[in-house]
Amino acid sequence: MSDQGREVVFAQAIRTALREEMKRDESVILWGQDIGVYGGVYGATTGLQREFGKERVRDAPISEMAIAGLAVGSAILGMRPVVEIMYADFLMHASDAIANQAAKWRYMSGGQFKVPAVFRSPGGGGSGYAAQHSQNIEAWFCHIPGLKVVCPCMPRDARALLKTAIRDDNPVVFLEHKSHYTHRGPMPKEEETLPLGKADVKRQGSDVTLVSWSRTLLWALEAAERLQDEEGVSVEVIDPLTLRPLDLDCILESLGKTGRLVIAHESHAFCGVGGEIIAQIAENHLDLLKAPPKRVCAVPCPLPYSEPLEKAALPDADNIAAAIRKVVG
Amino acid sequence: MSDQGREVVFAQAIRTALREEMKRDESVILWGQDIGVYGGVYGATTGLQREFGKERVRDAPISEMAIAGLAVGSAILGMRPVVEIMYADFLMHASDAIANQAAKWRYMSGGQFKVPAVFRSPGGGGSGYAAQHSQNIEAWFCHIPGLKVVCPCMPRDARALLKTAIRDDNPVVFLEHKSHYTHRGPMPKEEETLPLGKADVKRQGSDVTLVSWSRTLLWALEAAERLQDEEGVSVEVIDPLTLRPLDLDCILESLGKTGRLVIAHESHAFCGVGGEIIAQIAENHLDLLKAPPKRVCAVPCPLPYSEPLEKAALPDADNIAAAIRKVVG
Amino acid sequence: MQPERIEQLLHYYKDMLRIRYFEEKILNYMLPNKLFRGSSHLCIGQEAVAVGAIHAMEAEDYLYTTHRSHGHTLARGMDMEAAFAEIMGRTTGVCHGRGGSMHLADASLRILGANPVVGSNIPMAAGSALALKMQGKPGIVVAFFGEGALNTGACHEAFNMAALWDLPVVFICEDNQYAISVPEATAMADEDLHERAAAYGMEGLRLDGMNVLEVYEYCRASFGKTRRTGRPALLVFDTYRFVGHHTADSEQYRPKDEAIEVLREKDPVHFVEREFLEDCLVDPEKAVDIRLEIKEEVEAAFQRALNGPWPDPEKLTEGLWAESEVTCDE
Amino acid sequence: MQPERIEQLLHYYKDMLRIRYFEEKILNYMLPNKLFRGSSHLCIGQEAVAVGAIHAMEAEDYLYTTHRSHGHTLARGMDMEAAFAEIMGRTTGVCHGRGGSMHLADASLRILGANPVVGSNIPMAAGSALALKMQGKPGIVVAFFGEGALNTGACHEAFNMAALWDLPVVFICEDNQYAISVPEATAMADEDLHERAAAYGMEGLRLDGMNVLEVYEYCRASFGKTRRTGRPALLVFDTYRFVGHHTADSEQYRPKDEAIEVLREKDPVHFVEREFLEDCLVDPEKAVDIRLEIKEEVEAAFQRALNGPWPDPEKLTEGLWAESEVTCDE
Ligand SMILES: Cc1ncc(C[n+]2csc(CCOP(=O)(O)OP(=O)(O)O)c2C)c(N)n1
Ligand SMILES: Cc1ncc(C[n+]2csc(CCOP(=O)(O)OP(=O)(O)O)c2C)c(N)n1
Ligand SMILES: [Mg+2]
Ligand SMILES: [Mg+2]
Repeated sequence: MSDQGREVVFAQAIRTALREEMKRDESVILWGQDIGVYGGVYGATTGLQREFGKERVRDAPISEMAIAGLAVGSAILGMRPVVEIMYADFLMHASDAIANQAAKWRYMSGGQFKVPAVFRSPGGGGSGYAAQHSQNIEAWFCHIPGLKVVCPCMPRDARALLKTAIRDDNPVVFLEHKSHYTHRGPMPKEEETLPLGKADVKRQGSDVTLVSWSRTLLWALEAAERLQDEEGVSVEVIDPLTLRPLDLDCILESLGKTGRLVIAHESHAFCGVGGEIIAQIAENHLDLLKAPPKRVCAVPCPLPYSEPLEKAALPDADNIAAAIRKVVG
Repeated sequence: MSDQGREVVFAQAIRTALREEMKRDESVILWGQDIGVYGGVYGATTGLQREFGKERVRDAPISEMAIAGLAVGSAILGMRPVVEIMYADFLMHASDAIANQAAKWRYMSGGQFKVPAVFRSPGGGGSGYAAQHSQNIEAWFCHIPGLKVVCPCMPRDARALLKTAIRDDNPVVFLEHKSHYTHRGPMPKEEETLPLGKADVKRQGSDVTLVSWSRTLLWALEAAERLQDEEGVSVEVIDPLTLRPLDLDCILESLGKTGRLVIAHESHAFCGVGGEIIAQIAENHLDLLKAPPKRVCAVPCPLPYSEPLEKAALPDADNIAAAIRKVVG
Repeated sequence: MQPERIEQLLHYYKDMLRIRYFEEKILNYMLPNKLFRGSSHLCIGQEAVAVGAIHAMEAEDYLYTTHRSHGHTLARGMDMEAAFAEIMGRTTGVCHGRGGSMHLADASLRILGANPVVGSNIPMAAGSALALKMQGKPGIVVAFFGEGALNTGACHEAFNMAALWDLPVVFICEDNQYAISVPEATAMADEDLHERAAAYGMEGLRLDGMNVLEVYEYCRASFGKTRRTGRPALLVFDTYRFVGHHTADSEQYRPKDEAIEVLREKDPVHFVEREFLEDCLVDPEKAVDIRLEIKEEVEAAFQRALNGPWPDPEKLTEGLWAESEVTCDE
Repeated sequence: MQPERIEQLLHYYKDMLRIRYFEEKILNYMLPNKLFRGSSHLCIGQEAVAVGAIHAMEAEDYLYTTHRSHGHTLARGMDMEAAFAEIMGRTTGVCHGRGGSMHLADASLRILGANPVVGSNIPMAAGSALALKMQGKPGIVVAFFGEGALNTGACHEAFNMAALWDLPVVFICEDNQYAISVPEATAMADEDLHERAAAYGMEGLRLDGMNVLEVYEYCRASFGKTRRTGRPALLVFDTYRFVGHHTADSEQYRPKDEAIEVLREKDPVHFVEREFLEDCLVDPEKAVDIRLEIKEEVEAAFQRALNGPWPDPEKLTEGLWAESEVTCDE
């Protein structure tokens, strides 16, 4: 990537991608609850209805099954819907349309159809929305063949990946983080895209490989800085960006240097993506591991409301640093 | 367990558990599509409506959200609903009620309520029901704290575990296998229960630990026999029975002897329970592994209809034997 | 009857026979000989809805069907060999054996697919109608489903959105009185099924589904209206399935002679035959010839299908991913 | 007005004030001082529905509410300190800080919980009604939700099942005209919301929700009917929220003075005051006293709540599992 560009918040990066793709391609259309005048509860669609009209940017009823189901049907006939499910928890309502229909429609027909639909949704905790408005369920969609799953952290990546996701002819679940829309980062003026399925090394290092994504990547980077500064531990930080297809090669390459692995994510550990990465490595590259790998994930419990409890439930830089210390120790 | 008992089919074991619990406890009630006169599409409720009446055994509309949602609401007021979702694929429709409501209602209220509901559902392939009627999605529910997930294979276990699941004061997802209802096995006459969260060693062995569940356990046992007979490899076969809470100790104990691990399940590998087991072992018991572990799972693809394709997509005794050979080789 | 009308009726008659014989082949030959897997859902008794409705569609229109799809797909013109081959799981099947009986689809005929997840084709049909509308294309989308689907949340949500967004989609509910074993009255709080449309300010009609010409006329009128106004509609056709829910159904849930009686009185195929024969519109011998001809056509397609090769297990994942700059890991 | 009626009105007035002041405390003090997290959904403007409906319930009845729960829970008698403490996340909160504003629940008052997943409390309420029915217990279940919830599949499925199975549940839809920023007409294909009940042969009424006495009477009659017949019903109350959807709402979606105007004309609290004062039923000074008394009561509860201890992070998972012979791994 060339020029770093000006600082924008994450919501602005999403909005930029949507706007650019809508300008580029008439078939890109949006619907979701409160995405019109309101601009989305997190501002990711601000102004788009004004610019593109009420046909292309539609407020939807509280009907997640239909929001997602209509997306599938319109994609089959060549539209590129990008629908927003207001909270990732409610992807459960939409899960038949996404995981049973979108993911399988092409295959079941013997390859006759394409389903270029994008399902955007914010998950995540950290701001007191409690157990039913804070879940990270990327693992559910990663489990289903036929879906691509993207989980960006940096605004620049989010914009570039969302553009690719929209252009992709396969269904993509694009997961954002509700406490992260105001996170700032540079984003170049000129358009750019990133391929799905390629990880990015966010920080070079030689002692440990730390894999992290979505908002937790921030804590991962913080932990890495701190360990470098305070303890001289050199941490390489990898952001997979796309969780499925997963760029294992990038992780393996790093592991070839470090031999040590920590994975940090906010979603639950049990049957999560961190466990999958560890399992793939244990199965096929066990010799690369100089020490047992470690996961840092949410405590297995519905996310509580109260601040001290929520803090205790979620990973942070401290937990991650502690895990790294164990792995290098 | 004492007397082996007479041979019954799996459906009969389920039916026995339901019948015994309904006789024992008036609060046990059933609903689901076609469970009344029809006795369930796989015969697991045959005769129960005749015996217990139309109030306690109800045919339900094609309304999975409400089937599951009513179960949660009735359980909160002290009933013990055991609802049937006709195919596990449609658990997706019910997933808000199960994973967002049942799993969390107690915790979110600070422990005020109990949700003793059981969600029964048959998943699995092998009989040509194709991509939307064959999925195994135990991993989804295992991922959610607050749920217990049971996946039995042997009729005797199924009966004993379903009885415990019904008596459990927490929500339980009880997954059966559609191609397995006619599988025969011994079941004692006298009532018996098994605790949730305890695995069972189905076959003793000393060279490899093979973990498997649901119908795939049959292929695992077949592979184990064959390897013993033909190649003198001694395989210990473990059935976790409950996937969450997972009885890792049982697996570790076996691994302490064998140092080698193969996990076989019909569900997809990516973010599946097999990966979780490997990850837990890699994190905390890496030293036990004398060789890289291996998973044998469905090929990552929606399940095709055609027989040769479906066979190629699913694990069988050959795949499992091959994986074991690699691990001991 | 005018000659064109007789021609039309003959044409529908042939289509209905084709469906009937196709399914009788499944029931009487393929089932005992284990030539298909899973289950196959026959529409014997419901052919008039399929044929009448499908013929009221234009070439530019699209359709979605359900687990009970043979009538709709064959009436729309699906190649019988490809349909048989799909049900047998052959690579010559219309979905190359990936889908089977529950997933027949044919893009070239604008059959967007059979969806056996009850209710899930309803929002998809609304979405496809939205695509047509936004693309400024002519044409409507027709979604078929059973009365049981009216109880799904997906149906309700999609009805509201289709009516709200003025989508050119017609919902055709084939009320065959049962959802597997569950009679309508056991599953629906109210028996006036077409009234469910009223909740969304949508036109809802309840119609006889046993007379193919009437079905055609009703649909022609309704589709035309949707074409003109862009508004959705719900048509509930009263019909009946004479055979089990699927090929493994023991049917102990309905009186033993209920089906036989309805069959005697209302079989939509015999209905056409009576019109022909009683009114002497068609020479009885010609009618026999037609039946023979269609039977042979079905048999020939079946035999060709039987010769279709099995899919290559090496190509298991073929058709999963649409090409994009990056495809998946596996 | 009869003395009992005046007493009754006074009682409701106090409850409405309690809710109003409770929420004003959230809006005007807790919000700027960051004393709660996430979002809090106020029912300012909707108090008449909450108070009228809740008072029409018997002690034996149960209720479910939504993200907008303060009115229902306080009117039912939830301890204000415990409610405040919950919203502040203290261990003295009614859910020990696990739930927060969106999850108020109090088993002792038969408040089975607030469910902020729109529509999901509707099947749960039907399920609880089924439990009562099967246990032969008296009592009904009342489920509150907004008009936006009528568009959920869960609502539709549960309405059908409640009507089909004759469940003693009353569905109270508070139509405040918006679902967050989305006006009713943008989300509902038909504006006669109560008509949705007709699709299930269920009684559906549309009623004014701004006059607390009327709300009480309507609910009293409807609950009584459900109690007698065991049949469900849908009551749609026209109301309005004077403040944002939640405490972070910029409200740019509605005309700037719409709320002010409705407020001036229809504020349910002022409405009661006018009845009192204009008809000289209550001495104006006494009215002032009442307001002061309630304000102090709210303030005192708030102060006590502020002193509540924070939950112990060590006890994070407490309350997750109900004791059974085996609990979970973690
Ligand atoms: C969501 C869902 N739930 C349950 C089923 C199982 N199932 C298959 S067909 C059927 C009955 C469908 O009845 P109806 O809609 O009336 O169609 P018909 O079979 O009568 O044509 C059911 C319950 C399913 N396929 N999808
Ligand atoms: C299933 C679901 N979808 C979306 C949301 C986000 N959301 C929270 S409140 C709300 C609007 C609810 O409107 P309404 O039902 O009218 O109740 P009101 O807020 O007006 O009281 C929405 C869309 C949600 N909580 N649940
Ligand atoms: Mg039917
Ligand atoms: Mg509202």
